[in-house]
Amino acid sequence: MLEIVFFYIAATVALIATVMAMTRANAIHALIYLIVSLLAVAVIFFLIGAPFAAALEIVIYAGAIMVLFVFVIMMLNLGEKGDKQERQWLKPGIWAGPAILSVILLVELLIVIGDVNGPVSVSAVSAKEVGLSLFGPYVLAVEIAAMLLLAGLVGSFHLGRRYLERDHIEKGSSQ
Amino acid sequence: MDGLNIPLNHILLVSSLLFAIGMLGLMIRRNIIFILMSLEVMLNAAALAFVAAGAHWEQPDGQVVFMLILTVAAAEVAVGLGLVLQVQKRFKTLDMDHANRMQG
Amino acid sequence: MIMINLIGILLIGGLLAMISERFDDKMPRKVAMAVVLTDLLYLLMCLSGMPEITQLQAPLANDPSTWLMHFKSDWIPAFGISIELALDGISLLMVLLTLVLGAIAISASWTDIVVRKGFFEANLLWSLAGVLGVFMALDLLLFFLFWEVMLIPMYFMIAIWGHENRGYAAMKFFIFTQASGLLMLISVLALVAINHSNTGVWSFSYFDLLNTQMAEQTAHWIMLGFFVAFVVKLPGFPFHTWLPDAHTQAPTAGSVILAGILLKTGAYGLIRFAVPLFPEAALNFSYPAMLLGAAGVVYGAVLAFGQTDFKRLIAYSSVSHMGFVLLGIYAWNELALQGAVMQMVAHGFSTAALFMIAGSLQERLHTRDMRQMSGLWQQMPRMGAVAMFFVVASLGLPGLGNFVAEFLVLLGLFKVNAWITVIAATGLITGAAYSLLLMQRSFQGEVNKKWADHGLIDFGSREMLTMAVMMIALIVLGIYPQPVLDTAHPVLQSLLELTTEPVNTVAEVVR
Amino acid sequence: MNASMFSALAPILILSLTAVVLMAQASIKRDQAIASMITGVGFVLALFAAHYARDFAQPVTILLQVDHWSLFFTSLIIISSFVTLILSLETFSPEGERKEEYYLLLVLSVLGAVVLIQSSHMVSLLLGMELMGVALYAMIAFPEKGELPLEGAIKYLVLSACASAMLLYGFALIYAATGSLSYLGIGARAAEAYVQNPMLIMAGSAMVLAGIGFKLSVAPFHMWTPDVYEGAPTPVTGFLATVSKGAVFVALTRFYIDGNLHQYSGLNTALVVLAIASMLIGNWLALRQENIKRLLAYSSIAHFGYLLVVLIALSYMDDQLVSQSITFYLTAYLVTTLAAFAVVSTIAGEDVKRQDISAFEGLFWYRPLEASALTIAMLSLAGIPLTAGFMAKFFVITVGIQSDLWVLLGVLVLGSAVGIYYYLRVIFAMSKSSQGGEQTANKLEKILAVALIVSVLLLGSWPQPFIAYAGGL
Amino acid sequence: MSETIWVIPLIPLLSSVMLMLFGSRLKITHIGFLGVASVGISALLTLVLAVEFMQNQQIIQESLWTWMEVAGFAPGISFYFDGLTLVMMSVITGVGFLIHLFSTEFMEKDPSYARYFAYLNMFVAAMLVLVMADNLLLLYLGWEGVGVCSYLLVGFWYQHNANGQAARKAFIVTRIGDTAMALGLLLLFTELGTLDIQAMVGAANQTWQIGDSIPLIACLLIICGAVGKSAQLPLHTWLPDAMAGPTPVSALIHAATMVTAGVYLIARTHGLFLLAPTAMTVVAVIGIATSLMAAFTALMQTDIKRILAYSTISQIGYMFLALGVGAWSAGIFHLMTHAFFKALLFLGSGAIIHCLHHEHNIFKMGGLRTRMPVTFWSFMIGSAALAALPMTSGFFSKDQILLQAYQLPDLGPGLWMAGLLGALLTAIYSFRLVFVVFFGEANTEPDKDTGWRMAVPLSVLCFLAMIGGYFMIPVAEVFPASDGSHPAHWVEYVSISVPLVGLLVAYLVFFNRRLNIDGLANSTVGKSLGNFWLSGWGIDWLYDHLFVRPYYGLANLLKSEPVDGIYGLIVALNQTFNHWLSAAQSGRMRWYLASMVAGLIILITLAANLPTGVLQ
Repeated sequence: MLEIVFFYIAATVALIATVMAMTRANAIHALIYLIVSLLAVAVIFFLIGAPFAAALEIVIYAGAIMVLFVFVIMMLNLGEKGDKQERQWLKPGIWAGPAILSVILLVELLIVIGDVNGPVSVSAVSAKEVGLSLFGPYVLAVEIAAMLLLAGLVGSFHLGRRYLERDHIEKGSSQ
Repeated sequence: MDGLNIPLNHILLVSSLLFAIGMLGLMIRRNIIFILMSLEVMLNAAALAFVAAGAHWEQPDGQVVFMLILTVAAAEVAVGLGLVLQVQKRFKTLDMDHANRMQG
Repeated sequence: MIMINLIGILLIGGLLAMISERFDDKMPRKVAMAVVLTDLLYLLMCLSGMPEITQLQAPLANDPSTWLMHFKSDWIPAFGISIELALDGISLLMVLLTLVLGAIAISASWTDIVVRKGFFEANLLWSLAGVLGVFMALDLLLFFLFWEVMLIPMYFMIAIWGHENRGYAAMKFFIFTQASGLLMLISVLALVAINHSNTGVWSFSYFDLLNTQMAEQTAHWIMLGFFVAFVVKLPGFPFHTWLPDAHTQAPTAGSVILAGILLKTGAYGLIRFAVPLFPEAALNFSYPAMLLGAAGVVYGAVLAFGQTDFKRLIAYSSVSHMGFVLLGIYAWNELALQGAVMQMVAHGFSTAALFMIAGSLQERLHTRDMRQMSGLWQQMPRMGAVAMFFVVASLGLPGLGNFVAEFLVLLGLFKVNAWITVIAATGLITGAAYSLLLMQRSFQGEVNKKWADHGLIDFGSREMLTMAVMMIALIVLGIYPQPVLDTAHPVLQSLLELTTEPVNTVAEVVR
Repeated sequence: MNASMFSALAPILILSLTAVVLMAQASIKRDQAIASMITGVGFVLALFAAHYARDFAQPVTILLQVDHWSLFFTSLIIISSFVTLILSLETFSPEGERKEEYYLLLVLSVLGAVVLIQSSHMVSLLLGMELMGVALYAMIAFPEKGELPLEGAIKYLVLSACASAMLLYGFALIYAATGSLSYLGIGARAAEAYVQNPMLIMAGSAMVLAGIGFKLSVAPFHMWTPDVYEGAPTPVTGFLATVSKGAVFVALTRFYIDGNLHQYSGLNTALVVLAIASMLIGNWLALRQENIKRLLAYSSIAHFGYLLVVLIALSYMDDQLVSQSITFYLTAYLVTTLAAFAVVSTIAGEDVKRQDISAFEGLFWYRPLEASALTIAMLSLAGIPLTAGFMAKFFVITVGIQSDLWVLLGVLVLGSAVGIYYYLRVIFAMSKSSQGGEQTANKLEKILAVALIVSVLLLGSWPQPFIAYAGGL
Repeated sequence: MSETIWVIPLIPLLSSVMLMLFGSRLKITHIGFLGVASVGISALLTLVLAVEFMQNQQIIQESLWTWMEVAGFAPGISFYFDGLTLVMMSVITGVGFLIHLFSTEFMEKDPSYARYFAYLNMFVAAMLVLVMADNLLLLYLGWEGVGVCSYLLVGFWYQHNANGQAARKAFIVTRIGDTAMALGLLLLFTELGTLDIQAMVGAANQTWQIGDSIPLIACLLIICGAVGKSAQLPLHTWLPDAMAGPTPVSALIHAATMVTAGVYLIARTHGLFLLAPTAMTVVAVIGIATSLMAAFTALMQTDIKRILAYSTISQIGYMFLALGVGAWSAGIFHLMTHAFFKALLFLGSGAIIHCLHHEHNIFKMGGLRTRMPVTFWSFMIGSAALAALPMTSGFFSKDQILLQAYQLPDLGPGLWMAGLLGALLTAIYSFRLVFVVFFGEANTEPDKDTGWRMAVPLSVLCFLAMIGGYFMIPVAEVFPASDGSHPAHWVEYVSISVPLVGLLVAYLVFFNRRLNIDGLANSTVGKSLGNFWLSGWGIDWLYDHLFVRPYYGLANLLKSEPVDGIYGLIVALNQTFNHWLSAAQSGRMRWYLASMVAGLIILITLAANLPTGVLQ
């Protein structure tokens, strides 16, 4: 029973944190809320018998990927001015339409999901099992994922390098 | 761990709520950084659904997919943030509503 | 093989004409003329070795060997599509008309075209090749192919060498014909699909599809697809509105080919495909079709009367005249059908000539506005006399081809429906009204001072020769049309036999 | 994994190897000539590998399905990529430096496309799509100047990621319903799942459809298309229009067939709506478009609408003719579109002003070869006989008639009629009187244009060999 | 000769063709010679033929070739020759020859001399074909042929728009009748299976009973044709305007030959009309009504040619009356005598006009008696014949008509009385013309009297107008014999005396002015009535407002192509969609995202069939 209570608490935290993340004016604040949300989801993962996934969620998602965001936000140096603008942008007129759309979609999803029966697994899927299937039937997927990361790497390298170089050149010319 | 009987549809419910919130964020935010965050939320929602479904069927596949989603998210965000830098550089703003030079 | 050669000569000739421009500016037209005449001669030579056309028995009966010529070779066997060409009386008439008018069109464009002559003549020859294909193809897909492809060179002729509003006209022309062509394509494929489900065999061959069994409703819809495509091309009311623009804006040769030949492909399609393939459906539809025909006759005539543009007037007169063809076809008895065939031939000549006159005027006056003409006979008596001849031909003077055609149509139509005949017959009156108005406004009346010291040049010998060909043709058709009638007779006979039963019922229904 | 599996994977392996070699080459000596050469060689080898792999057709693990059909499309995609490669050679040359990444990205993107084509599992679908996509984002934003590429890239990235999220969520629902992630597994258990909870699997499929529909730029997921087409460098646009869309459609077809999804009327209705919307909206949008790249974008929307008709027909007839039709249509579309982009790339390049239709005026007279090529490409897109586009439309209509899809056929006719207008506008502009000659074209590109046009005409006028071949796949 | 009657129309035709092709290169004398000689030869041949016919009374049927043969419809280019044909041919070639001769002088100065003779010869050829045709289709060919020639000749001086207008009016108005006639042909062929006149009449008699409706309809349609060509009510309006052509043309076409083609047609197909008594009554009524209407109108005209034109209409009305009452040969007889004296009058007026520099108004003439004696005497004789003064040719023919009309049961006396009124009016207006033009004071000076080429035809026609009444026309075999009974003698006396009364009135009013009608003419009623008659009973006005203007209006209204408007609407619709959709391509990413989400919602709704799913 405790698990179920935990689950609901975690779910509530995740939802609230996400909502907060979506509505903050300050990017760093939003990011922290997002991390909270991710951590809450990790708890859920743990609760439904996916400890490995929970770990990865924390380590990679809340850790690595979010840090990327932090870096970029820091680089861009968004200040108070940015916050003000963000608040202006978040007027009801802007989000009314999208909100309606989202609610409709949500309702549809709820209707669809509503009939799903059955609990989640009784026994946890261990990290070993996951590892076995990753390097068993899914071995090609891992290889392709490597290629995917390579593409991401090369792409961001190309774009980011240009940014830095330009920055450098501009600075150089100004000196 | 006995008594672990969280209904699947409740987890899916949470994930769909996350998905919808992410989508809402996607639609209302003008700042590209927030847009990317919203995307992460959506991907995360999908990942949650996968893991839950995997748990439901007692298969490791759900978690495998979760890991691949992580990869995908990482790659996307990497390129996405690279683009953000460029956007800031060239447009001098992160407001995506300003990026509408092409239309019609 | 003869038929392939006929088309091939034109296609290659087009290329030659295009290339020849590199050597000499004036070469293309000569090459083009030579090519068309060669083609014509070749056909005549081949025909001289053929059995007498009129002695051929009814060339349907699922027996291609009774046709004058027949050629079949696989093309896309996966769908039973083949290169199947055949020639019978009606196609022969149309092919001859095409080649003769082709030569006339080249003559008409002799001095008219000043830029990119090579490409122009090439387009002209290619469109002729396409038309020949339409008249000879018996594989439905091949037919469709020629049907569509002949439009492209025509499009270019209008779009590149046309008059002030050419872009619009060319576009309208192309969209009308292509859109209706798509309907036909769907119809063709539907018919083939039905045949496929009946027999399990893919075939696009006319002979295989002739007796396809299908539900009445289905036949009706498929037939309508064909009907619309053909009637747009004909053009029948209310699908005619592309024609005035296209004809008006096209260069002279283009107008000649459009009016003289291209319109006939629609009529030919109706006779060859729309009715025989769906005898019952088509003839059950004959009443509305005839009403459309009659409406075209009247509407075209009234609109022609209201025009001030020389070519536009002729264009609307075509609408009116082709209305008779539609009437003739859907009256579906031999008299009316013969009339329709005659009208196709005679209208080809009379309208081509009028367009050529219009082109000559445009070349000399740089306008087609009749309000700026008047009294041109004074300065160009020969052109005036020629114009008078073709004007009276187009108003249906007995002794000229158009009369024979219209009278036969009316005669056949009268048997089927007297009231529609009466409506159509008013076309004779309104036809006189606009024809004479044309004459009055351009050649008669007070001499317009504007042209008095313009040094207008009358028709020269080339033009007179061209005109003479058409005049003689019309006179011969008018007083001794029998060769044409005899050529078409066996074909029409067999077509009628194919549909003997429904005709009576239709006649009863319509009455 | 055994040797024959490796043989079956030969194209993918060679492409991956090419990527690795390119990496290595970049780290040793940066030289774009060598890089392009390596890429070209890689493509050629991959092409041979695709041919070689035909003898080893088999499912490779649960992720990939290597069979003749997918190998055919693999070859086609590689050929298209090769064309893109040739077109790219000139594209960034004024800027010159550091183009090696571009080739690497190109190879990776092609790799993604090939994975996508051969995918038989949700995971490979996702990875293929993402690999192709992520590489494409960078390719679109590759030019160092100008705002349009960047804008295009960011739009494509965000929207595409959103679509991926939808797709993922859809698969999650399907997974929740069926417990399977491979197409065949879904197909096998769909019926049972449908009985238990019809809405779940259908909603999941719909979300997957939305995600895939985005990549195909099917209405109403088409909005990004013109902007990205216009913003991207022209060769990349060509790549996007051909390789990316073709591969995704192949994957969709396989998912749809293996997943037995054509049995469900609800999904079919959804597809019908997509098809109708695409045919109409695509053509209407293109109607008065002045920028030729945007025009081609809109035209591609319409074309995928036509293609969906074939997919819909799957519900009503056996799949032999349907898959043949898809093969033919995609091939014709790819070849024609490539031809169009080849000309647009040589004539207009990256200059937005020269992408205006009015900039093509008089092309017939000073660059007849390119103009003829573009004319034929336009006619083919419009579906005029003797071109590949006509035969493609022939297939669509045949299939549509056999399945009694009269409403769709009606819309198809309507759309095509509208389509004629804007295709002709391009041709008409070219036939206007010229403003005088301009630069001469690259020889390689000329040969390319001729080759593509010849294949367009061959497919249209003598399609029998290809039909027979496609029938045997 | 009897084997080659086809030569007779061929010669003028050939001459016409030659003049058309080479006319511009020939000398004037050669042109004149060619034009006159061709008709002369035809006339001679006709004469030979006439002599032969008088001897053996043999009907000739001759077929050249089958015009067309379609499904049993096989009209030939074939000729039929009997007494009726002979009469017509004699008139056409004989009078035609004289008028050609007259024209050589009349048209001497005209630059388009060759064109004139080409047209005129062609007309003769067509007219001959018309009367010699064996079947109705060939007749129709001639019928339309003369129509076109008439059009060409009326509009001969095309430089004036009014002439062109008149020519078109002539053609189109007659075309209305022609079209109805063509419908009649269609009906006859459809019902009887042939258009050969003799065979058709035979078949008709076998198929139908007297009083059946189909022959009635057929006859009415044929009447329409005849009415159009012969300028009878209600299609007469073209003839006065047709006077715009050269005067010899008016003499030949619009007096002597073409306008009587309608009479010929009805006479030729009388076998049909006998089956439809109602149609005959219609003919008679049309005839007498036209006759009176035209006579009243002629009374008020001041243009010399218009007087003659209305007189022609009026006289043809008599012929129709004759046909309508079954006095076939009287009608034809009047046709012939009318040809003589009306041609004479027209040529006379032509001579006046020629010599007075194209003066048409009779009140600007006067006193020409002494200065143009030849013309004066021609006019005297012509007018006498027209007025049917005793012993002139007109007297014999008109008298026969009136007497036979009287004998018709029921309507007879009424028709007779109306005919008498017409005769009275005829006498008045014809002598009004003579008195005003030739007597009184001279208002203009003619430069000369006629030359020989004008004088000879005038003299010959004078002679014919005098003695024409004694000719015996060989039509006894053609028409059914009349019963030969005669009405009471007083009827005859009244008929004879009425023209004399008319002459007297004209004399009193216009010559010595004893009878002053100014008061009457100037009264309100008189004035409006006079104007009414002057305008030809306002029929032109009526038609103008009833048909011509509405048609112009319609043509103007439709000029902008309402049908194209529908397509325009389709285009506009497409453009609107394009506009809306283009506006949706705003370039804003959030909007694009929203559309994707909306699309997703739609897809899920459709695929999962949510509405029903939820309800369940």
